[in-house]
Amino acid sequence: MSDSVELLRSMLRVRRFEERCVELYSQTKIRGFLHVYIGEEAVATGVMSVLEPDDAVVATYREHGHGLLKGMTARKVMAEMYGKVTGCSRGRGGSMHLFDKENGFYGGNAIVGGGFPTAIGLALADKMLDRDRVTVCFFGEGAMAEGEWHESMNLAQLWNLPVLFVCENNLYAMGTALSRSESETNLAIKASAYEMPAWTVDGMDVLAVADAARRAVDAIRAGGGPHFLEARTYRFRAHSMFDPELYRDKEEVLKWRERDPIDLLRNALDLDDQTWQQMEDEIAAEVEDAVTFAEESPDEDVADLMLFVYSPDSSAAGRI
Amino acid sequence: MGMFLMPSLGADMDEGTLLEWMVAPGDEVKKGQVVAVVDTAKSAIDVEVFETGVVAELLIEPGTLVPVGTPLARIEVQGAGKSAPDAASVVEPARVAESVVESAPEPVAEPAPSAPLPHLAPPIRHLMHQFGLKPGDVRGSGPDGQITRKDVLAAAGESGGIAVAAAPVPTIPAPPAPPSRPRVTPRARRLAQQRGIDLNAVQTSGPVTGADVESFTPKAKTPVDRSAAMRKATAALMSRAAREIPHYYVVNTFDITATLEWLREFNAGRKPRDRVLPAVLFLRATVLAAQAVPEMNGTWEDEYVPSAGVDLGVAVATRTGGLVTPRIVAAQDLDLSGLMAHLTDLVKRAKAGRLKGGELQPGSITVSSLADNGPDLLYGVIYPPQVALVGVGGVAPRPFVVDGELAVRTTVTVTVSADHRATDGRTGARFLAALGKALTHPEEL
Amino acid sequence: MATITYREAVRQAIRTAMKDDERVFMMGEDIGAYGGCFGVSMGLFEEFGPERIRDTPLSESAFVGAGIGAALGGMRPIVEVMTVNFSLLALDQIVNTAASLSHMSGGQFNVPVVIRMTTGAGRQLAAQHSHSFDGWYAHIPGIRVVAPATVEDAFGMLGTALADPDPVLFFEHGALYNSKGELPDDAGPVDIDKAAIRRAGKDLTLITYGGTLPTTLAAAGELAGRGIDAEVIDLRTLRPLDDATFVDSVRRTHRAVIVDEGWRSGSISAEISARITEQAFYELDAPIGRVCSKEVPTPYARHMEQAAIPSAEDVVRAAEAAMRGES
Amino acid sequence: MNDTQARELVLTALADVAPEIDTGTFDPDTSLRDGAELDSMDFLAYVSGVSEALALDVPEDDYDRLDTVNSAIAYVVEKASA
Repeated sequence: MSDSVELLRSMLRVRRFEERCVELYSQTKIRGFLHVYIGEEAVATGVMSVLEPDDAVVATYREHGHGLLKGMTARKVMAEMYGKVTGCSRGRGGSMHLFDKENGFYGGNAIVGGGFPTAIGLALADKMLDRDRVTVCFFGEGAMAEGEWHESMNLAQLWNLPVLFVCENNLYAMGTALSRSESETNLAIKASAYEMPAWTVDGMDVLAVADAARRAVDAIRAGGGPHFLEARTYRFRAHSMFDPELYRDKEEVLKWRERDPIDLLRNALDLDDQTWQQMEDEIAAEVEDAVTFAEESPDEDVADLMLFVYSPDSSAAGRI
Repeated sequence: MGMFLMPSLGADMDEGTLLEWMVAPGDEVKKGQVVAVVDTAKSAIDVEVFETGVVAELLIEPGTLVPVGTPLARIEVQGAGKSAPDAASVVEPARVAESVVESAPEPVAEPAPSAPLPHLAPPIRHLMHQFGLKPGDVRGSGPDGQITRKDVLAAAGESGGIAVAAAPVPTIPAPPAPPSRPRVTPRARRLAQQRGIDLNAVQTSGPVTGADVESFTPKAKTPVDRSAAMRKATAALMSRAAREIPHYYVVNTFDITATLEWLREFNAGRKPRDRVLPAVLFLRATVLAAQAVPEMNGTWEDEYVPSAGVDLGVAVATRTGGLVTPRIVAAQDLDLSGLMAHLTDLVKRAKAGRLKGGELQPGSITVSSLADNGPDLLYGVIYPPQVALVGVGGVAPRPFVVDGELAVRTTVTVTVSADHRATDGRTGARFLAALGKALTHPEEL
Repeated sequence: MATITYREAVRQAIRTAMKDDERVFMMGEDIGAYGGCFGVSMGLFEEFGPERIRDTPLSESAFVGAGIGAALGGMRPIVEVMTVNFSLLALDQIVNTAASLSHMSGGQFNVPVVIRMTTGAGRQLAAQHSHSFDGWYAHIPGIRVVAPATVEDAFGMLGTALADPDPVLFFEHGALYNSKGELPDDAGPVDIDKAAIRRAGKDLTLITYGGTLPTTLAAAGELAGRGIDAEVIDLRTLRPLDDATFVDSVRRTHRAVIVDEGWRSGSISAEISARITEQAFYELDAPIGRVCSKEVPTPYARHMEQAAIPSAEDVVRAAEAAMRGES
Repeated sequence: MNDTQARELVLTALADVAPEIDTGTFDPDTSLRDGAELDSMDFLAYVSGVSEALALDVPEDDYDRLDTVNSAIAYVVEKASA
């Protein structure tokens, strides 16, 4: 399968997984908050495609796609959303707190901007240990109004840390349009104030995203210091499940849907129906298998409630 | 056939009002297509269908408020496909949609609290009702979101098994401040209780501390004259009985000549310490009668509460003229010798003022006996919250009709005082008859 | 045996740790070129260089978070937050990442970071620079909180804290920096689990930690003169709390007074009092006394500040009340 | 066993059951069950005391002979020497 077809398959896999989550949420199988990545798949897919396996990723609460693309199995993600012990975080994190040590996925974070310091810390460790590794920090444009963004951008550039900041600019921070939260709405220009290379890319064109990410990651690995990538994209569904979308009008959504990243690539590749259908069937099977696995997985034993508050071998374990 | 349910659109959404249908029966619908508008606590939200097919029937009228999970419409799934909307060929999905339709119940006979829910078998709905749970509260783990018994218990379990309904929370005016207790430290209370020291006797300037109790040496052994306090306690109890309990009495005299003869032989072979007194016979007979007529053996707390065992209260006159009624817990488990030994010990400690806390708790029925050269007849006052008292008169030779002839027999008159709120004459009489039968058939005692 | 100050003890501890383990490094505001706001890191910049003694911009959330990230990345960072007052800007990183990550990730990620902070009042720094939030942080499961009060602990606890797999908050009371104490030449790491009895006594138990230990020991000395033999317990760790040590002491003395520079409401002293009542209620011959800071933003004027924070006289008064069975 | 020993035995048994009786002033010829208000429980304990002190059985028929102090003393002397 050529790289491009692989990118198409990756995006479709995320799309179908997220659609199934919306359905399961409406049937009360998934609870809590649910933020899906439908419409923005090209950004994570493009960036992840240029990473090495042990590169690190720090994401946000809209992270199912990132987790899957960084190597987490659909089973572990779905079981986590069901709150089952077989989930990637033993059912304790849920949709907003997926973690996977083996795949270097340092989690979702429900605090907007909460992930920036973790990401630059990981990069600091890489730099001090001379490790040839890149840390990618995903965030929404809303996070750029948080103090942590300014502090972290400055520190990263100041200490020349190997970190790639990827801003998924989907034009709305929950219900607040970009122009109503940022004085400078050209986010790349805003980022360049920190003397950091900052580019804008069409977040709906996975090939463009991959190309930009490739250039940034190569520069970082060569010691070129942190880079900033603004991917202009759009979420086709509400911010979360309980959002009447009063802040944007339907025409705008339809306009962006015409540039659905999956359709764009599919048409560009002029893929034959037979290959497409095979992709659909394989993905449908994988998703259903994940749902069945989650349905049949056991809950965590309540007796383990206190487990891992402290490390099991610590003398503080089990004490308050 | 797919069932289109009221979707859950948020973590805290239990129910929704169908505002508007965007489709009609017979319309074709595609997966992801908006088919209705639902009003929630936040605002109206477009709701999409997750299956491609044809609308078979709309089940809910616009404007109806229904819990999450309620079926809103039936959709004939086109070949039960679950793939991309415009796909030509169709793949058999893991679960067949048709099975859901068969399980939809006919109109439910018993009154369903809300619109009929196909996923909820009546026992499940009843169980949820018991825990005050709504469909939205429970995550169905069975096929097609079927809610199982385990799910309900788990959901209830989450709230500790006790239904925590969001009921209006009253504000209670603070009751008047209680009279301040004498200042005694927790340690002092513990030591006093362990050493059987009466805290009132420990005189100190500040609060009574553990050290005070440790260094306290009780005054000379002469028993503390507590008759005044005891008199006050009895007075309070008796006036409460008079205020609250509508007494009625049933009386009978029994010829116990044979029984006493039986007792003489029973005692003949025993050392004095092990001999059984007539008083114990009345206790035993009362126990047997209480077991035969349980309506008399319990307490009145706005309604009658029968007692599991027979906790026999025994009225004991103390040497200083007071009266105390310690109880023998589970007296039904003691035979005559057991009752005698227990009674001897109880009376001895009652007279010395060294009864244990548990013994002073109210029993389930009381016997007041003046058998030793006492008056013929005794109308006793019931000890609240009990519902009956057995009064035993003096044992003495009296004229008595035997086989139509007048004869001199040793007899005893037993009065049963009973609480008319709990029982009626007929029950009191049945109890007295059972007591009499036991009293006159010693081999049964 | 050397007599050194508490400040030097902490510095030696940092130097020893950095020499023993390449992964150990320190970052914080003005710890390098300037030598540390309170002079703790004086000389370390010249000895270890800018890579391992990293001055940071005034970005508490970023550099505390970076310390957490670096710990995740395999380092053993010491993060110096100049004072606990500024740690409020990094509270989200400490609570929502450092303390929660291990449990929330199902045990995948532990965060071996040590965060050192100066704490406490008494140096006329006024309201914004005089807070005592050691007790606050002890409310949070997932982190350890230690409060070394002696030179030996100031030196010995840091090594143990760095070896701990979980985040350790290390509170140094400002008033202790100049205090002197003996440090044996072969002094090594000490435990961070147990409280210590600093003075044996039989009439009542005085429980304290960190900066108020000297105040409490002074009060115990005064009480001895008045015929009251007070036992003094230095908690040393606020989370987890070593309640066995102070509860056993109360079982012997039947009276307790807790000395805590935090504000009384919702303080660590309230938690200690609750644990004594839960575990030794029937041993008590007096209400549990508490001597805390007055619930007021710490004022600048010296006499006003002294009136606000716990004094030896306050402790003596509380102890005598306890002997009378009053609170 | 002489009178004084028998008196000692009877009065000890009586005091054990009814400590409030002043054996010095109590009329030795009045009925214990009526005069001293010993109820049947007390009287049985008193009889048991005498019986155990004598290490002899006291059948129910002999109860009347123990009903006053003097008759009890006579009874004890008689039984002890038999």
